[in-house]
Amino acid sequence: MIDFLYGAAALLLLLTGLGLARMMWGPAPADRMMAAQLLGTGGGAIALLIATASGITAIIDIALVLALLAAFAAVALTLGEPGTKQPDGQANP
Amino acid sequence: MTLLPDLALVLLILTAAVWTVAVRDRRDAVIGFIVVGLLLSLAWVRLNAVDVALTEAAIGGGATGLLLLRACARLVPRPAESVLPHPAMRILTVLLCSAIAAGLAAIVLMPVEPPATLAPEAAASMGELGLGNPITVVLLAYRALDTLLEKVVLVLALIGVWTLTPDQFWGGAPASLRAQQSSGALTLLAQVLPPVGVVIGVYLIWNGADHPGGTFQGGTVLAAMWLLVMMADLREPPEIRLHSLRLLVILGPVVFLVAGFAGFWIANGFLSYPPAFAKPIIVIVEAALALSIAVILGMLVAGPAARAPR
Amino acid sequence: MIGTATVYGLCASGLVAIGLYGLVLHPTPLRKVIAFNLLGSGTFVLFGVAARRGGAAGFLADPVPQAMVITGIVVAFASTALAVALLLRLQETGASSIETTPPEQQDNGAS
Amino acid sequence: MMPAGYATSEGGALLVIAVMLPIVGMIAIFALGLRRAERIAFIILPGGLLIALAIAAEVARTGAAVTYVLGGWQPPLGIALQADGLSATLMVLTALILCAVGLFARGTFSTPPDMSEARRPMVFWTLMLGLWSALNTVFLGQDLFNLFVALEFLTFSAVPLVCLDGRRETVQAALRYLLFALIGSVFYLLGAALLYGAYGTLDMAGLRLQAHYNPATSVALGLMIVGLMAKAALFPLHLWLPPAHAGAPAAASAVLSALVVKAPFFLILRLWFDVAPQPGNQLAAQMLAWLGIFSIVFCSIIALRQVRLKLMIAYSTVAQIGYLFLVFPLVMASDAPSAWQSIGWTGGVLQLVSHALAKASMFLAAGLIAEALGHDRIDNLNGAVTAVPISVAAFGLAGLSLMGLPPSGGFVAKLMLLTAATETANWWIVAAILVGGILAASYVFRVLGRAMAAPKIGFKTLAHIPLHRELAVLGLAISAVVLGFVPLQPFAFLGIGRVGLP
Amino acid sequence: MILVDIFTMAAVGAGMFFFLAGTVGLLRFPDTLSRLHALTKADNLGFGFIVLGLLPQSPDVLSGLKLVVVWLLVQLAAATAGQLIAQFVGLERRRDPAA
Repeated sequence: MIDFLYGAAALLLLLTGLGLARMMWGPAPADRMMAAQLLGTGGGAIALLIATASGITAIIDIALVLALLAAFAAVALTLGEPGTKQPDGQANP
Repeated sequence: MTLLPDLALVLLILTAAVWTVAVRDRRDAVIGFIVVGLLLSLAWVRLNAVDVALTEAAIGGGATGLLLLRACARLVPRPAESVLPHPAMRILTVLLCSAIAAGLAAIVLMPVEPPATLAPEAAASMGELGLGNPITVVLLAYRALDTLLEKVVLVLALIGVWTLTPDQFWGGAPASLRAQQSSGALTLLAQVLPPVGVVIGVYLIWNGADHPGGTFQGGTVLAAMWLLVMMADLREPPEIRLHSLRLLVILGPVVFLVAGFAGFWIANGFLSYPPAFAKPIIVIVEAALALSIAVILGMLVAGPAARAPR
Repeated sequence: MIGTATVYGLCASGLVAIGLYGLVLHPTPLRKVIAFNLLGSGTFVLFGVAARRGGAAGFLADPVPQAMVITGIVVAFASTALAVALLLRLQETGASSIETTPPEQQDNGAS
Repeated sequence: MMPAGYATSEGGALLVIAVMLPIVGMIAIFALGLRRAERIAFIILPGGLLIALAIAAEVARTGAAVTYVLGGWQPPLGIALQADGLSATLMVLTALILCAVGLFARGTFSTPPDMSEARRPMVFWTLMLGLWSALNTVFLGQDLFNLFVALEFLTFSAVPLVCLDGRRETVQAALRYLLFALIGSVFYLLGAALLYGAYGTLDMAGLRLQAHYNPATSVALGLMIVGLMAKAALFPLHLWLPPAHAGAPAAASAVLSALVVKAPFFLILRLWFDVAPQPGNQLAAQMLAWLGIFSIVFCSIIALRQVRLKLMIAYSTVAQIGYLFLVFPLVMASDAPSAWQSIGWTGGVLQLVSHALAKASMFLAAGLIAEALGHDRIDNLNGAVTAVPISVAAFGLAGLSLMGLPPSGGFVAKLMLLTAATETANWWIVAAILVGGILAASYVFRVLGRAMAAPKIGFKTLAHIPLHRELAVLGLAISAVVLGFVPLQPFAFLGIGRVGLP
Repeated sequence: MILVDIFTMAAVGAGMFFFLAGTVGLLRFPDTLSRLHALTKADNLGFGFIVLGLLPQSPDVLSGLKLVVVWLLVQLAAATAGQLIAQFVGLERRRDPAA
């Protein structure tokens, strides 16, 4: 069982790693952000698998934090962009 | 055989890092950096450093990523980036970097036997304090001075950021963190997530005495929740002249200092704790520190004041 | 015999080299700051390797370097925040800054 | 693990107070500063000076280092603070300069009556106190990671001071300073990681007992020293310093040039003599000295060509830092029974102290001249002597130390270095000291010549400078001169508590 | 006991399958929005199945509870991030129709 879980974690790492190709190819920032997103959730899943396999329950907390902050980068991506209305109401060139 | 996953993870980290440095667009570089941070938190799990993994997950994925993406959004013109320096300079740098990497790798490949460690010493004295998490014990007892000074460094960093306030805005509020267009999804997230996040943050702080977690991880999660609320435009960043804000910033260092000086009377000197009360004192100090960290991190991301005080 | 720790030690060496390369060669401050963070991460992983190798007395890893890394990460974040604030301010002060004293004529290139 | 054996000594609590008192003041200003920033600072300043003097007195009285083990946790697990003769000297020096600078800044960074709090006073006084605590920690720390935190503490106090007035060049200078300092810190930390991996301790005394030459130790020390060199602005890593030190307000420049760059040098000294396996590496010592020689010659020439007074003084700082790095080969080649009894060591420390006093005085004098004349272009300094005579006199007196002319601390220091270099047949160093003196004389006299010249027609003073500010400047310059009357031999005090001495 | 392990293997395997599908979608689909769609769906299901599979293995109630919370948080994050990224794509398109 333990080997299976570790194996699953390794396989999942490989899968999310493949997702990194999308980060490099892009072409839009959104595509790259998706790869990061995949890594956030995939990383959480990997942490859960390792936590169960190793019996170190504290590793679940890492998944907890990763999941809690999973949407953060995506939110930050939509922060005031150049070329649009800035928060203070001054348009940028 | 069992090393293969580790090798794969290392390969991914290095690939993402190379891409981060090589990519042309600065925002892409930030995304690459966030990815490196996420992968690194897995690496820390493999290094059996769960506390560090938690810190990396909270900082790399959350706070630093947000800080850098916000910077990207505010840097208005996008000049032609990666103007390559002179080839000779590049070759020289490559040589220098390779030499340093080779030196480090060579040392890493020749581990000392038996491994150098302070783990036995750390374990031997833990019993006196009644805490279960050795890292918390190192941070708040054995090496409490480092932690205290580091918190002062955070306060100084905040003062440093505030120094950059234009004089006419001194005392006012930092620029809003609002996203460029309002979105129902974001508002919903900012309403649902913070209560959960606060519980998780408090859990990490409380749990940190005996299990992985602690002040900084919990404080960062709290800061992240506050920042989320600000990004969804449910709250504005506070004015930097506010007394309550200032008091929250110094709360942690002050409680730590008081506990430290109290050691002169109730134990044997600065930053020493009487064994019977060590745990409650440390938990109180941690709670105060976490609150201050949350406020400082939030204000560090928010930046210098950009509006005159009302 | 190469162990887990060694693999990450090599990872640390690589991160240090990549970060240093970016820090020295990137002309724009934001990219330098990102590279600095990579360099810092490499340094921290090196501490992690020492910690993992030093696991003893019932601890899977030596707690002392781990605590140092946590302190280091906090400091690195503070540095990043200050650097970002400085580079944003540098942009704001562009050409239209109101100068209280005569401009310095000496300006040794851009950072 | 060899026990390092620290024990809290009588008066050890003073060390804790020396580190914490400025922090308490800083926090108080931050929280309730509002209008009280200056008043709080003026409680802390004399208090800190008294503490530093008390520590020095304790070291002198007991003839041994004063030690404090924090929380009772024995290093290497815990952290100890220790003041030996050298640290006590530097702490007193720091306290004196900060008090003088405080006196100088009094009134200039006060909050205008119509505001509840202003940016500049709040930032200036909190950072100044932060700086003080950071410097004391650097001088007292015995643990390499604790010292890393102290160095970062120092950086975070110093960088914002550079861009206090918010002009573009100063922000740029601050950013560049920060980036250099960060590279330096990371290199230092890399070295610390390697040392921990090799020896399982970062306590200096523990390392001294265990360290031996192997690749890990050599690479670690090399990385740490290079990192500290970047922070100390040794040629060719000095590019950040001149714009940063010239851009800061005069009071801050004085502290940055006099004290802040000395902290990383102090750590190089400690790494070299207290951590590295002895005897040190001859090649490395020669390399450091050569970089010092380049600093002296190149930066003095650049200083000579500056148009603005503050930039000239800043380049002079880089040159004067160069002298400090001459110490390594001189001490190694000396036949004194221990490093601390060699004349090269004493000369180096005296150079550090006298440059600190002289340079602080010079920057402050330059600040007053700029305030009085409204600019600091060297070619237009005519009439400065009528506007701020005391400051010009202080500038001249401080200049003696830089040139190495008697009577001045700089003279004694350079004479000692020269003697040590001649004794050990380091002729390039002899040449560099002589050439550096001539170059320093040229740039100092260039300024004095202008400042003494008759004012142009229509000359008028822009600002009246209160006497206490000029006296603070003169006081520092006179201290630098008084150092010139110390005997030309190693002082026992500087050796107290050092390894290898009874 | 064996039954529980078989359940875990099956569920985790299913989860892996959906992650695989998500990754393939991310890599192979022609445009940003369809990639996003594939990713969010697959991610969610994949994570859900993995949590489902791990639940019976959790040593105590708190850990099990945390697993469920993690899953809920991932759901929320994926939904929000998906929407925000889609919005962002729309915004970029409007600004630069050529892209």
